[in-house]
Amino acid sequence: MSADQFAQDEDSRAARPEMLTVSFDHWEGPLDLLLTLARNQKVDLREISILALTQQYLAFIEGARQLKLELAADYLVMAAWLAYLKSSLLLPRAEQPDPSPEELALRLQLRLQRLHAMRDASARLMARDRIGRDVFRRRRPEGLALVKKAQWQASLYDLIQAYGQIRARTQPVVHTIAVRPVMTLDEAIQRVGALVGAALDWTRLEAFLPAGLEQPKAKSALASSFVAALELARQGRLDIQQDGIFQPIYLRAAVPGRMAP
Amino acid sequence: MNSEPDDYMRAIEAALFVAEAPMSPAELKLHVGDGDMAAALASLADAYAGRGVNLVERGGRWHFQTAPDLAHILRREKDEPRKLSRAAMETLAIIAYHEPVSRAEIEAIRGVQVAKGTLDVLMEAGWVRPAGRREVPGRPLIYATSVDFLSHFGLSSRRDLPGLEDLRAAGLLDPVDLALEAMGGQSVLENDEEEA
Amino acid sequence: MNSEPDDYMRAIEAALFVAEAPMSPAELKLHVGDGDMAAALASLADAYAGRGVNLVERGGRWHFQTAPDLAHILRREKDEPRKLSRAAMETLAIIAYHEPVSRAEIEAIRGVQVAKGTLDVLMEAGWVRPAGRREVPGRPLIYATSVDFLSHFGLSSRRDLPGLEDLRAAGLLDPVDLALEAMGGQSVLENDEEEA
Repeated sequence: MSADQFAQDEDSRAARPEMLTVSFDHWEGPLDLLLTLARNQKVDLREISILALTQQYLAFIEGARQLKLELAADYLVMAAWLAYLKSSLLLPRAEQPDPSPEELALRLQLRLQRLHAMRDASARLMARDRIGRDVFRRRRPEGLALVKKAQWQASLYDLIQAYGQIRARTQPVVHTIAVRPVMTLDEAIQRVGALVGAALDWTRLEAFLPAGLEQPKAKSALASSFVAALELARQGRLDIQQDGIFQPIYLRAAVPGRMAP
Repeated sequence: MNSEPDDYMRAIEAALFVAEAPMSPAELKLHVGDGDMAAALASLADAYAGRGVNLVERGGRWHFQTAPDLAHILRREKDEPRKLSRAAMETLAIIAYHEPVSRAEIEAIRGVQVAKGTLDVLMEAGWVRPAGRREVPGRPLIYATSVDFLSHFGLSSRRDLPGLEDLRAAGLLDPVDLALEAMGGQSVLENDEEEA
Repeated sequence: MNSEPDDYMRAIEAALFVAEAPMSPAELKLHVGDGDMAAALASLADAYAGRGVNLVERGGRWHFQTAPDLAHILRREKDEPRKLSRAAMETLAIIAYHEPVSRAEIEAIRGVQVAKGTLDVLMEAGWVRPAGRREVPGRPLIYATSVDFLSHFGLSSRRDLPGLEDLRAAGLLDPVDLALEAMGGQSVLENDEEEA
């Protein structure tokens, strides 16, 4: 089947190249996009120029990038691969790696032919006289009695679907909250509250942390201790000082009558 | 039915064939448009006379029906093809995937009690058979699937049943996190009243 | 429909008329007894050819249906069969033309993963069924079409798939690797050189 014939029963986007720049939602992956581009060459897919196709694809991807369209990774992977293929095809023969770029190009061509053939077959299949759309059976047949006893009906699909549902249903839905190594706020308030009494001069916040903690507990202890310090400051039990953003934070016990700097 | 029917007659024939109830000429006209309805119906009725299916008029409405003398062939029984209940389907699935299993094991997997009639239905259908007893206290009866089961479901062996991976891939296992699978089935003992 | 049907034919005609699903000759025999079933069915199909209702065979089973050219008269809004996504249509075509085929093989042709739910939709429609496993590492499940698929798309058998022979002759149903081998690895890309 020639590309021309196919264009007739395919939607119009294949015939209008400018549509290609609109949206990537049209394509089911890079192979699909390549096939659309290939059809625009308006030749039999067996005669398609893979080199020309590669250039078109790369130009297209480049255009999409300039429009700042989000490109799914597989489109970019294909672009990288095609760029490689293109440069290999242009290399002098002696320097060609194995498998040869010609074979890689031929493979791509064969894949496109196969996808095209199935797309075409699918369209022809869907266009057949389908029951319920083009031809009709009796809507209310009286029915025949086949056997005297109940005939139990179930399909393999029913069976595996039932099993899937049991498995899905009977998994106990247990939400386990992982016990993470944290220092609670209460702990921190107690600890900082107790220690700050001993620190009459400005002391760095980090000095109030228990020694030898590992991550991630150390981070939790730091965070909790900072919040504890804010709380204790609010209660008037200590003062906080910081010289600037990201500078060390200092604490000291609040002395009644002494104002924080 | 000696003359080739024209398209108008063919349209009437098809419309009456798919109709859910007998149709009056006025109703038919809505489908097939204008034409000599009376003549077409008479000609159709004539064509079908003497066949296994006849076109008849009752109280101004037309319909196809089987010839009266063939009633003995088509006699309808009270019994009809029946769909397995959800409970039976699940029980069958568990037996197929886990055989041989005892009733208690089926209940443990399903998370619901298995009503008495469920296994009976499956055995009556010929898909499940008793497969001896388990040599544990109480010696419970265990169940397995039959050869009829395989042939009904078009399987050459139980190994052809899709595995969990396949079920998942087909989207049949969706709502649950299977990482928890190893934790085992916890029972939600509701009763299967619908199947009793 | 020129000859008067005999009682055996009339019985088959009536049975098929009331049947709820397409019937195989073996099923018919349960109702109408012994006789030259093949000849009777052929003769009946012949009698109904050209009428508004036709007798057709699909995958070894027979049923009456309306003639395709009358679709516009009979179609109702609610009859519209489910709309398949493009992915589902292509997957169905690939299964039909390549069956039995594994998910990985479908993906190799389409160049994208088979989305969850695609095969599910086709199986739920009753057109696709699991057809065992391929005896290769991993034992992947393989899929094939069903008799209902043939009925729905008006195919007597898979041989009637549109263009099947041409595709096969052109090697388009062979995997790429096989096709490459058949070509002896020889390049057909000379035309690229001029354009480069």
